[in-house]
Amino acid sequence: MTKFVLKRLGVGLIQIVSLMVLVFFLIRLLPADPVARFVGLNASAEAYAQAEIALGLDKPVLEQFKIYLLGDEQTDGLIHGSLGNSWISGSPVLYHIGLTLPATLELILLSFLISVSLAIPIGVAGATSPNGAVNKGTLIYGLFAGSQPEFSWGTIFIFLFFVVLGVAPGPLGRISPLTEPPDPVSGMIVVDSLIAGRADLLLESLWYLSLPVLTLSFVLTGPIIKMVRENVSQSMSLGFIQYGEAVGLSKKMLASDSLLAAVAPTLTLIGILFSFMLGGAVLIESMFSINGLGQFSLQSVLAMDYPAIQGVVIVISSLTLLVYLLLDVAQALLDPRLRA
Amino acid sequence: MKIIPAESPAPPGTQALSARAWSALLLAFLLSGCHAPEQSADTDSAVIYLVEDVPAGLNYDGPAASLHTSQVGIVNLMDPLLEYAASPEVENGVQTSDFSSFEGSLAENWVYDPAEQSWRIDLRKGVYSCAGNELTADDVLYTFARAKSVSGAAPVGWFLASVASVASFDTSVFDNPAKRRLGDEISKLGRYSVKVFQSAPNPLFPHILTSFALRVFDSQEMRKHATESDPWSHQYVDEQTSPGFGPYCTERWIKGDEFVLTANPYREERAPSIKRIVFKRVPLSSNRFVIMKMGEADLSDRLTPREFEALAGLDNLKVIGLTGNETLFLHMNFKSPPFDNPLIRRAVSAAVPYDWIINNGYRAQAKQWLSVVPTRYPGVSENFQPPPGGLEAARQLLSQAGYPNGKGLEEFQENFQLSYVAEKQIALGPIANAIRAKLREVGIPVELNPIPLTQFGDRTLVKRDLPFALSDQEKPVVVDAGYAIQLFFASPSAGGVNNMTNYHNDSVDALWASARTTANPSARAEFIARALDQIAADIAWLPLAEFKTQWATHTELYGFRWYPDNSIRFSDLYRKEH
Amino acid sequence: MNRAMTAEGSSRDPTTLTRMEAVAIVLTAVPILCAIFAPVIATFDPLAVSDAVSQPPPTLRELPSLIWGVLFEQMPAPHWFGSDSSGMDVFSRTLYAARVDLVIAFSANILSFIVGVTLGVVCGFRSNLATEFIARIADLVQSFPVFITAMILVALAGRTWGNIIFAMSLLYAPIYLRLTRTEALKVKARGFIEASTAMGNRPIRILYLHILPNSLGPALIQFSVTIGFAILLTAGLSFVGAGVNPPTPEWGAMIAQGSTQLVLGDWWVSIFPGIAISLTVFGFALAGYALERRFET
Amino acid sequence: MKHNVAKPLMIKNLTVVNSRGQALLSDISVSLKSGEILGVTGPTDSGKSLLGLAALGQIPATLRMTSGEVRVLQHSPFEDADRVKGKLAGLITQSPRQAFHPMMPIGKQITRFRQHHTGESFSSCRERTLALMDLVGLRDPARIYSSFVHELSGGMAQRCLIALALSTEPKLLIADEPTSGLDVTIQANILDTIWRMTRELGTSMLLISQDRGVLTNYADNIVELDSGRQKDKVRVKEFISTGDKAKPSPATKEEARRSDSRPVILAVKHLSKTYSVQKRAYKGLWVRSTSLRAVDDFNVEIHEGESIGLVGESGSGKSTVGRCLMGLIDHDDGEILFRGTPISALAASEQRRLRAKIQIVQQDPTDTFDPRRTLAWSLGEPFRIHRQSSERQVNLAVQELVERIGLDTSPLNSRPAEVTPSNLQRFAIARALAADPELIILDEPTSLLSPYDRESLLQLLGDLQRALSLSYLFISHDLHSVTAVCERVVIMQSGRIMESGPTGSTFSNPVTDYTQKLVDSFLDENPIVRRVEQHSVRSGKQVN
Repeated sequence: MTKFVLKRLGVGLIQIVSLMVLVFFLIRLLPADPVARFVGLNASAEAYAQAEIALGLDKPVLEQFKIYLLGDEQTDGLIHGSLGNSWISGSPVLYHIGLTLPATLELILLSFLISVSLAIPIGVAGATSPNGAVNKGTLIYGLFAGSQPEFSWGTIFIFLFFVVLGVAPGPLGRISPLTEPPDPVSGMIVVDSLIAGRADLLLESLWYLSLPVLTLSFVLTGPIIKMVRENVSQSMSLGFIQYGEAVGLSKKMLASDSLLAAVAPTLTLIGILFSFMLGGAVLIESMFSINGLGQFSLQSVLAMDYPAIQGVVIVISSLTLLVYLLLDVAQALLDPRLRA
Repeated sequence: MKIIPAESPAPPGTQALSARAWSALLLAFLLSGCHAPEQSADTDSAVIYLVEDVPAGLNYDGPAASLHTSQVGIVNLMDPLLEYAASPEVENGVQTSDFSSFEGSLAENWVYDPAEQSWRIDLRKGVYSCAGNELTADDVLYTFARAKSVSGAAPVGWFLASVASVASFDTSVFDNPAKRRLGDEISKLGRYSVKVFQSAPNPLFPHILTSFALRVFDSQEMRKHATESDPWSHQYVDEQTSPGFGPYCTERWIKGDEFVLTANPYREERAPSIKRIVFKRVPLSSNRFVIMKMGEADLSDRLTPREFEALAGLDNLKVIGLTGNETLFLHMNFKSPPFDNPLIRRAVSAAVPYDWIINNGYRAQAKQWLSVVPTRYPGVSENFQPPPGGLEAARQLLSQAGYPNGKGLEEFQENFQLSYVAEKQIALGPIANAIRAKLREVGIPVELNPIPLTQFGDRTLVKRDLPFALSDQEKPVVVDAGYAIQLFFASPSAGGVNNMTNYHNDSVDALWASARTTANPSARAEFIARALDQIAADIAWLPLAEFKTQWATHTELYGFRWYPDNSIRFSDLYRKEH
Repeated sequence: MNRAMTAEGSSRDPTTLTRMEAVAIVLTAVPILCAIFAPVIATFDPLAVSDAVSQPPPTLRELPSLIWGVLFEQMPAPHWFGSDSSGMDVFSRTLYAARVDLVIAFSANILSFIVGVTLGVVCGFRSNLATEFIARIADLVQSFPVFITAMILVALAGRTWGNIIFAMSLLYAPIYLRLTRTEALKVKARGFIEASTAMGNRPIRILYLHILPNSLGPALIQFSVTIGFAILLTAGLSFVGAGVNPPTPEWGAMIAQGSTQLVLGDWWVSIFPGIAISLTVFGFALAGYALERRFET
Repeated sequence: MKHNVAKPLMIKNLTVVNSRGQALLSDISVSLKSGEILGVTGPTDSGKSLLGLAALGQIPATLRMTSGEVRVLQHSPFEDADRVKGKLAGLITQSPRQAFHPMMPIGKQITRFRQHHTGESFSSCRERTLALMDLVGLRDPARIYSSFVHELSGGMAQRCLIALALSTEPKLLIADEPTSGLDVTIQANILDTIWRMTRELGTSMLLISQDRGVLTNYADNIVELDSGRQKDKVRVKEFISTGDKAKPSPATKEEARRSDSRPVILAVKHLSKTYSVQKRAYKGLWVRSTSLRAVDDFNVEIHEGESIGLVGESGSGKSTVGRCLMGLIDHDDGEILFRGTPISALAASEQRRLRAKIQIVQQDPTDTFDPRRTLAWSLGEPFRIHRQSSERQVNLAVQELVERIGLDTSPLNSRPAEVTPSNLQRFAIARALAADPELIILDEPTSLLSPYDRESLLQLLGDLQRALSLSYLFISHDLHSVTAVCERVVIMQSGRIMESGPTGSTFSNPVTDYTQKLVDSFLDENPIVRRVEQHSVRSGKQVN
């Protein structure tokens, strides 16, 4: 088993390194002039040249790449784990990502937890229940929710629950901008308020996260239900289930056997969904003004902040690859055929 | 109370028991959270200020200097040498300034010696920084030396000094590093007085001292944070705070989230009435509107006209503001045909729907702008009048220019891309749509092209290649028509700086040159007035509207005063119960 | 388990449509028709500014008399879905927006389908260094976060239709490539390919005569589903301000513009395009699913 | 008196209908005495498997049982299913690998099965399972207990399934094509095991198979089904006598002697081929390859008009040889000469023209035609490639070819899916002839056909050989087909030639003991002495 994991780690590493190279050159291929960032009352030609030096863009591309990877006297490169400094704020990209990533993770993990715990039972019920209505209903919902734009439902929810009914908070972010957030340990307000033992903050952060999580979960439950329903119904028609039925195995045994067989494809879906959710986060964060990684990547892109853009793509893709790795290992644990 | 129980996992027998204990603990914990969050002790005097963004940097020579959201931090942390004198007039709840006379802020008195072309400045005594260091001449010298070192990413200090013709603050600093050290142009006369020499009799010197840049640093504190690779502590000012001799100090600053100022403990006289200000970053104006409507914040700005309108109606809120120097204009680049043809420029100015912009774009919270410099500035008259007759006049002008009904203008399709700042889509979007619709009606093939703020700034101020733009970005910080002319209309050869429309008119250059060199104020005013008339006639800019600089605030807050950088000095404010 | 044990497929003759297929056809046909006949149906020029700024749509009570008036008494049509902050008619813009979104989605998909399928078939048929490299690059591109990558490509390269289409086809081509490659590998192992080679057929002829037609199945099913995703992406990009330029009528941009006035009570500018995009994308997802069922049996 | 002794299985006028109302089984009445083995046979869609399922009360959901009654020892498998299914009646299916859960160790599944039905403790069930594994001839039960089904060979998996089915000592065992997926040598051994175990346990059995040899050698009585209708139950002896007449005329046997005088079409000298089997680990990036010597020093000479049989079990390399001769795979060393000239020396286009001279007929008829094209189009391919004639000429040529071979032309413009497997195989032969070849390599053409279709196909091959003086290389593991078609036979085992010679003498007195074992495990369809009657049946120790 460890040999499988080591090999899989090697593959993941190669992918991340090639990713870093691809990102660096992809951005520089695009026809955009980032030096424009330095604008001020006196942005004369000399100041423009000065800014170019400060950004290091006067050097040839290949040398920029060397600095990007290995760093030079002042700045350290990727090897030292630094993603360079953001051109807008001047502080390291990692600092910004550290500030914004927890917010996105908090939103995603919470929505993921809720949608998985809701969707799996519904999906299994959809596949196993005898009456057609439940079966058809879960299929239709799975298809419908799986293909919905988060931003249109987000606005509908804000209007309905906040403006009209007033049962939900306004789209003000993870917590009311006026309350003192708990001192950041994990960066996630829900977790930090637990650590800090502040029940009022915990309640408030959950209260403010209700609408964004509802929107993301609504969109997530769709594909999960559809996938679970398909896998379970497929695995119920597998040979060993039908044989088990013919030789009188109990309903409970058959159900657990088919679920075990249906787990593997469900795990792969979770991997795919993860990168799908990161994209969705950009939209939800901009709607509910959550200062997450999605918002930071949007600002960096609009402000043509190359180091920040590179940093964001590398962090997100590595996270995605990490999730794929964990899921592959989990699958191999479950299914001996993969351990060959 | 600690949430995670300290004892080791209970043996199986008591498993059931600990489960119940757990749930009881959790319940108690949640209930304790339900009481209303107690107010923090000193909110009675603390002001909660909702802003578009908290300062991205506090270094007026740094990358974020041009952002309005950073300037508000700088002006409250650092006091200038001089300030404009307050004028008794209060317009719609906001006090204005008498821009022709000054009052001392850090300076006690200041004397101009025309023979030497020098300014002797005596500093106020007993003024202490947040670090407890007393203000001395060394701090002023340090401030000018730092500006001259042009070591920052955007050397604004150097620029303003060069505009005010401070001796040897010229472009040579860029070509020759040796020129970057402070010479004898600023000399220390005594512990509390300095003398600054000018290379020409330039009246702008006192004006630039009031701006957000060239504010005096606490040199001792700055030197503590200097490093071998960053002698002028740019990193420290970009990241931590900007030590000066202002009324407030930085209590906490988390970029992109929160910025808290508290009153400077070492400041006895002129101590501010508001002790603590909490800047809260709420990027979307609709969210700021929601929080103000719920009454959970005291002050907010930069809302859309409809949001101000809606807030004005609420009982514990008031909307105050006046038309300061925020203007909207159409910029047509002389170097991008067909805008070099005056007939086209006049056709465009005839077709633009001014009334729609004022009534629907700004919901009457603005007035038509009939000059090329904010009319509030001294010596500025309403000398611009769009050709009467609206669309019909525009069509005639177009056919006179040889493009009946716009036929033949397709060739310039690329130049008819109307650009504007994408981040201001909510406010400028409708106006751009209206202009596009009306111009297309007469045959001018306009398309919209929102671009990010950075790209907009670069193409207007650096490359100057933006053919057609709708801009509300240009607010001349120095309240002087001459400064505005140098900034926007003088051609580069005549010392012009931005001139984004590549406007070139020899008579304007000549008038500006003589205005700059004359020592006689009335002659200077005469030259400037004639220059403004010529600029308006050439439609260097097509002025559209002067919109109000407004704030939505709690009814108990008073003392608001307008400054050219549109930032609030919280030391002006005070609370008054009803 | 031999054949009799597995449940016999629900055999129905292929011509009758199931209810699901009928709904799918309606939900996809309506937006396509709106896109084509927008000029005829629309009551206003989608880009015309008017003084009726932020007008709410007629209330339910007024509706019947209004319809009667418009149909029979030549009354000028009101803003059926209200008007936005520039005074532009939301109903007409929602119709014209269908044209924008569908054109971008279809062209991006057709481009990525062609590139993805050809590369997929070639990679499936030949397995040398080059094809292995292409397959690895496709895997890598797929590990990119789709939305953020599209945002970067479009925002930096310029927000023209062409760039949006190019960015999306770059992101969707690997999906088609992988699907077709696995299918081509399966077909290559089939008996009739070996028989055809034994007959002395040139490899290229086998490729386009036998392998290509038989590997198109999964890519065709995916086509409809990816159209839905493409519409979501286009609208998403415009929603965050990285998509089509205003004032082009586009669902995402309209929702974004409307959402800023939501708290002021103007709901109509966002809700109507929101409903339009939800139903359209659901229609394409349903069509994809129905196609898959039809292909299977 | 007889009726009160409970019958293990009693089915009375059973009718099962599909969703479109067609009767898959109509009015079937069958009964088993205790200890009896009833054979059920018939063509593929005759409904015999469905009968097995009905006995277990496991009618698929989409079908409906409109009439009839099923009793296993007086209990209906529908009403009190938990008493019958798995306890009174066991099941063995054709593909054992699909009957076991892929993610659970085999032993655990058997133990769990027995524990569920008997309620005994896990450990005692575990003991019983290990004992059973040994009984069914598995050599190292402990290792197999904790291994997974994909790690076992077909034969071992089937033995495990037998252990599972019999672990609850059922009174009735349904065996549905228990060995049709296995190799010949293992097939006989597994059937012996099943036969022996059921005798010891006194279990009666419903043995379902298409292979007449299996039934004639093991069943007491045999009933035939044809598209849902039942022919009367017949004792096995009568069944054998009726079978004799259908034997193919041994006409081709005499000319074996003068084969050497005819010119040599194809000579193969010291042919050998090594496969590097790549074990593709995760996502194809990590590759570990082990080499396997598929063909080792193979020599043969094929004369004009001669038909040679290439016999061996699966994995013996016989189909690799076929593919090397066709030029589909390039061989490592050795030479292939077509009428004296070595093929590899020719230019590519020349090689392709020559390739038309050697054609192939594949094993699976449903897989040998492009599913999207009509048969007429596929048959026209050789004409299009080699004679570049217009489409009209191609159609004419196809029409003429099919008529010349005497095939029914009506299925020509329908797709392969709409044509029966036996017809498809005939058109595959027609396609091979379209290139007007001199040698046809037949790779197990009959193994997937039903016995009835197999006989008529062999008949057709014989007629064509005589009419067109074709030479055949007939690759097969079915001795019956080989004896019917081939004059000479070459026996292969794991890549090497064990023995070769005239068909008759090689099979009647084989030289090597491998050939002897091959002949022994061949279940003759009309045996003189039935296998079960040879009491010398050795205990079924597992062979590989």
